[in-house]
Amino acid sequence: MAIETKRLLTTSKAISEGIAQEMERDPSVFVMGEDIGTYGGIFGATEGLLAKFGPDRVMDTPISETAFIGAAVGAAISGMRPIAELMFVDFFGVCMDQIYNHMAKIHYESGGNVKVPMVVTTAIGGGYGDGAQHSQTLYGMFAHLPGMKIVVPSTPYDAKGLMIAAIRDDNPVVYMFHKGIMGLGWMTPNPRATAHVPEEPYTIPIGKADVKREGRDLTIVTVSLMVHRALDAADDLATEGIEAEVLDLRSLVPLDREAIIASVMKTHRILVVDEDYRSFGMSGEVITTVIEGAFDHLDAPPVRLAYPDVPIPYSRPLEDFCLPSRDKIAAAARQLMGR
Amino acid sequence: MAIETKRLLTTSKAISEGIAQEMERDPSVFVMGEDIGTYGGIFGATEGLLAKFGPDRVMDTPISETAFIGAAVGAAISGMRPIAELMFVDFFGVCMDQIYNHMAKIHYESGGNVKVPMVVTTAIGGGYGDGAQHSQTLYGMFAHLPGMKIVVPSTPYDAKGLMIAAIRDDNPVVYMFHKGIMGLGWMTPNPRATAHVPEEPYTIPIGKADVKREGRDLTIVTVSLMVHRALDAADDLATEGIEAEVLDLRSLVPLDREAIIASVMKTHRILVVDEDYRSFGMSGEVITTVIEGAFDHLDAPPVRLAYPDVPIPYSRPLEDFCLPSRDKIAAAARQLMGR
Amino acid sequence: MPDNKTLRDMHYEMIRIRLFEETIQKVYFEGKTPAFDIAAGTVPGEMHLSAGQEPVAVGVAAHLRPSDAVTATHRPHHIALAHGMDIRKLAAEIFGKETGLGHGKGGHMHLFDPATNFGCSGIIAEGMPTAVGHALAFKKQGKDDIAVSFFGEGAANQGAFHESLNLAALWQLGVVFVCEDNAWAISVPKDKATAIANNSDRAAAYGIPGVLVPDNDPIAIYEAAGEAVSRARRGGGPSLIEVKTDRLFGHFEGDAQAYRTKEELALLQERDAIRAFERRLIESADLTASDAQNAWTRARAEVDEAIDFARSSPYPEPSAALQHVFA
Amino acid sequence: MPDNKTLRDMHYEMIRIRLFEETIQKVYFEGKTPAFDIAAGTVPGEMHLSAGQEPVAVGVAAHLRPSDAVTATHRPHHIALAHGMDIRKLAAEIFGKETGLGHGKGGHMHLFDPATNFGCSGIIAEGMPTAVGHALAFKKQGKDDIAVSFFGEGAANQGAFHESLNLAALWQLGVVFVCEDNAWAISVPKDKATAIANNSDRAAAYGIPGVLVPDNDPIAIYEAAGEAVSRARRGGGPSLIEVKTDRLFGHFEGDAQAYRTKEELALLQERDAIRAFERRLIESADLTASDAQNAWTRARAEVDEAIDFARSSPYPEPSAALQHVFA
Ligand SMILES: Cc1ncc(C[n+]2csc(CCOP(=O)(O)OP(=O)(O)O)c2C)c(N)n1
Ligand SMILES: Cc1ncc(C[n+]2csc(CCOP(=O)(O)OP(=O)(O)O)c2C)c(N)n1
Ligand SMILES: [Mg+2]
Ligand SMILES: [Mg+2]
Repeated sequence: MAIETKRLLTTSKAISEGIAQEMERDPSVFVMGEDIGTYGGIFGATEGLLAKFGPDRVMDTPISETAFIGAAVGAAISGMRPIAELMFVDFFGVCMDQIYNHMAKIHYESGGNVKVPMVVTTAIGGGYGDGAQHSQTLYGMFAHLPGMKIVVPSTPYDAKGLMIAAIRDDNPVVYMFHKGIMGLGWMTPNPRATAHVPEEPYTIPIGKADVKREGRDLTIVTVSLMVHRALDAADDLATEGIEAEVLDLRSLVPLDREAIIASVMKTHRILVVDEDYRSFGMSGEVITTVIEGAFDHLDAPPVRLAYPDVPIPYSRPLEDFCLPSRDKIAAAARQLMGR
Repeated sequence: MAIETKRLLTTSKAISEGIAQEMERDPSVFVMGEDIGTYGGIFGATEGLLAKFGPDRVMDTPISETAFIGAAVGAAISGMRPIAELMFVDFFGVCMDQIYNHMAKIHYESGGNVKVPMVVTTAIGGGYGDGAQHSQTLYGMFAHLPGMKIVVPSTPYDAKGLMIAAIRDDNPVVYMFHKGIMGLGWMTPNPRATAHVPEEPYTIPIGKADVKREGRDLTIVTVSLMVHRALDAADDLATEGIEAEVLDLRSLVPLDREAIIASVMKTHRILVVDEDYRSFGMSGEVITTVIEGAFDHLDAPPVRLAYPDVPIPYSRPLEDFCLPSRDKIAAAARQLMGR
Repeated sequence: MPDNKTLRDMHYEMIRIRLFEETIQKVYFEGKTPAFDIAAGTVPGEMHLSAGQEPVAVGVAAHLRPSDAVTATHRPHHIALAHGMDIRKLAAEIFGKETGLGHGKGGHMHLFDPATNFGCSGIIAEGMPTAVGHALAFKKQGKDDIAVSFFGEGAANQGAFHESLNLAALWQLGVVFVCEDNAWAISVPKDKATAIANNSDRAAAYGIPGVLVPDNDPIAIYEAAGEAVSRARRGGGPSLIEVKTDRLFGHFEGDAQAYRTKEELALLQERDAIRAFERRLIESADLTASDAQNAWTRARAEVDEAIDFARSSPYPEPSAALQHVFA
Repeated sequence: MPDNKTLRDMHYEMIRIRLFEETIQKVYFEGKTPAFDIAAGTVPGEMHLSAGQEPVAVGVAAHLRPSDAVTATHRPHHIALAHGMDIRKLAAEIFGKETGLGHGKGGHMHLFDPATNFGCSGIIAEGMPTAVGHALAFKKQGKDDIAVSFFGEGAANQGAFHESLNLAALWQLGVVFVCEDNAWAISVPKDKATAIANNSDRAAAYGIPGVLVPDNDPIAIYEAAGEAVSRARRGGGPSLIEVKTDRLFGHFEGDAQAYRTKEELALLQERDAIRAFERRLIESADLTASDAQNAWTRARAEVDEAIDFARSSPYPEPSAALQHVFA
């Protein structure tokens, strides 16, 4: 019997591998963005691509997000499949018109005649002291605006499969990677940010949630880095006899409402964990989905644990106070269980 | 006994009167924007101001929203109280960075040392065939982002009082007026868009919802033009013996959660009507608020009637299909009542 | 100098556009009198017509092929027609009909035509980056197609203008930027918005050619565009062309234009570029008076046929609103 | 030419900034070795230091009063200090302490100081419109205070640059725009981002003076800034100054700088503007060698005292995170 050694990759390497394989397969795929060439992307999502594919297909840009994301829209319409990186999601405000009024709407406005197959990649998330303009997640805000798919992976395996699916999708996809899931050497390590990733290309369907841990007592619905925090909390809860199911939405648009409802039908209790701002966002949408689909199956009112409605503070004790954490998740789960 | 003749004003005149009175009272108030001078604002919110106050205090701008809204931020920090008009909320994407990363965050980032007292006025809403880039409401998206108050008036009386309150507020306020509430001669008339407005200046506290109609059977929570649609529907429902309470939130930030809960405690049923996109927005937030505050008082699952998650279509039958209306509200209310 | 056929084509095309715009204007007011209600009538919403600006569209489009990409603004009809968009589909889209270019989903500010690689946007200057992207795609694909981006003088103060010109110049892309300077951005005159007199001078900020066409002359525009288009086609990079043109109507229909004097409006009518061009062609014997008359008649018929098509077409099914969010 | 006192002040100020940055660099790596973890240690988050760019800050700030508004970027320390920000409050903010400028809420990219009318932003070019607004307020208030906006050469390709310069020029506001051209935007060299060689040439697009200071010389900067500041103060409108300066460190701390050659980095060290300036002052007898030495000693003490203050200050209460959203 041969010993199978599994290939381990960080999430950032899984993403860049997915992009590289699509670039090999399809000459219409190319990448644009700030510092995505020599630097390999500030968060490593494009590492190695310049060396492999050269500057015509891996293009460093000026700090002109409106121009280059808009250029991606035009290139997509004219037959290319661009990937454009917005370095931090926090910068959306300088180029949102291209994203939500153009990239996301042209297919609809054209009555389906014009396709805009492109991916906007962007880094989200805080927890490392980067302050109010570099630490937001904002996926809830993007998901509110129709016409683009919103992908928010949590693991290396998902990241690669969802990236390949995003590139092959004929629709615009915003692919949001949390800095804390990337497995970067210089970020607080997250043990699950390095994991087995198959070498061959594969896709994960966009719009399907994934049960990252099964459980019978309550459902924890979340995305991205908070999946890991929830899994950690679930470990703690298990020692107390509470079995939490952890549902990773993986994408907010499409939102896998069936999966949310199915899990709640089983556990009868739901806790939503959200690193995005609390109000008018994901937490409310997930809870409302449950109310619409499983009201009569609830044994307790749904609960949310989210970032408070404050700009992200810089100082560590302040930021820690705001961020959902393993302990806060476990505490909220206990409360939901009436313990 | 003297006969009192009440002074009637359209909402747009009520707004411009509120601005004018504050400009008279406080020399630091001034107005900037595209076509707000000679033209008086595309939706009349600044009509008559140029003639009264001259071009130094009523400044037409280039089509440079980032520059002039950012200039308002700077001017506010340096002691002025600017009002900057973003002609349509749909254009936020060209200048959102100034709005949400600067206007909304500087006070917090400064630890409370720097104030940014300014108002961004902007037109929202559809229903008149203006297509995907000129018909959105988007208040849910703005309300998701912390640091700015979000005011969404529905009547001439509220509009004036809230405008004066917004100008006097030491915080940034986004003041969103629906084109359909303005009482413009050239927009489909809404009978309640002209109403009594006192001549003297007065304020309405930002963050207090208002019961626009009392009722015992269900609560309809909404804002802006949909308040009128809800009142119309409530008239229809009354003829069938259903007494709907219509709660006008008037602002989304602060959100008057107490008022929502108090009303639901009374009626035990809630319908949220929302012209903004359905998912990840106001409708989910209001329902979640009810779940958090009055779960055990509900006689039926909360229901929402919102704009579907599609870009706004141009053609009239398509747009009508999407927009909440008097009839759709009444139908949703009947369903909620189990009729 | 355009050859005789081109001159005659340009003449016809300008007339066709003018008649289309005048007809849409009439249709637009159907159901909106006596009380103007923007939501009422055959065609709701805002309506930005281009009468007076035909020379810019036809002077440039004369050099283009259908595979060249064109992006335009909230005021797109003249450019769409000159670039070859199907006039019936355009009319039907304006009517919100199922037979329209976007099956009624887009409307007059959101026209997307794969057949002529045309797109437009109601957001000022935000069509410009898209044009840069089309040109980028063509370069990658090894094509000599080019992209043309039309925009108003008001748009030249928007950030997207600056970023787009810099990017196109940096990457030496085949884009022709055409500024239609009609002196007004709604009610704001250019000198209240732009710190310098001529936007063509801004080309220096990007190291690209900047050409000013000081009057609304289709031939001068044709000449300037010809050079810019062939430079773009042969890989010589982008150019900026600025044309001083005229907006004969209000900013949108229903605009009382209190900000313009009667004299200004009268002057514009007087110097109407179509009539001037027609006179000139007749004088130079490029066209006979009866050919000229003929052009008006033919164009009238073509426009009427398109309007009839639009009028008699069915509306889309209401529930179709939920389709086409995703492919 | 600055007088002797000004020269000596500039000399001291450059040293104080350099020592501050070097000290912050050391502090930043506390708790981040052996394995670098951006979230760990005394000071978390990104850290953009300005060593090498001191001449720009001091050459301009020498002309300013505390009531003049200054906006800066993600790389703000040199400008903040040169404009007079309390060094202890700055240090404490970087440490995330209650005694910091923003009670720990802002951090090193978000410094707001009412005492010196200073603000900065981590969003490229987006501090520029704020500066325009400060100047607008001063004009309305009848003051002769001015606003200065610092930004990198990378920022000059962002839309906000264009809009801000046009608006300031149009309204003839008292703004001095100072472009710190350190040749790099993180890893992207200027010629891969900017279509022309000198951003000062872009002033022509707004009809304002554009001045190039081709080397990192505090005196040349002082001269250029003096003219721009006095023009702004007397109501003569905005100017654009571009300075070719040097970024001695990585873009942020922890940046391996694989994109720069060892030779380039060595060359920058060699031509260090502070040492060059010091030599020149000693040669011209504006400063004795022992005065120079003294300046380093004094500055060292001042910086150390500030760092001690920051270190010994308490953290804010965690729940203070919920305060100051609204006034
Ligand atoms: C970003 C943005 N700001 C404002 C508007 C509103 N608006 C529509 S047309 C227009 C004037 C445009 O002027 P110009 O670019 O000169 O084009 P013209 O109308 O003269 O053809 C304005 C301000 C808009 N559509 N988009
Ligand atoms: C709008 C925006 N895009 C991208 C970034 C990421 N970013 C931070 S600093 C930087 C480079 C800035 O270069 P430059 O303006 O030359 O300033 P320098 O760092 O050289 O001082 C970039 C791209 C940002 N902060 N904001
Ligand atoms: Mg114009
Ligand atoms: Mg730089």
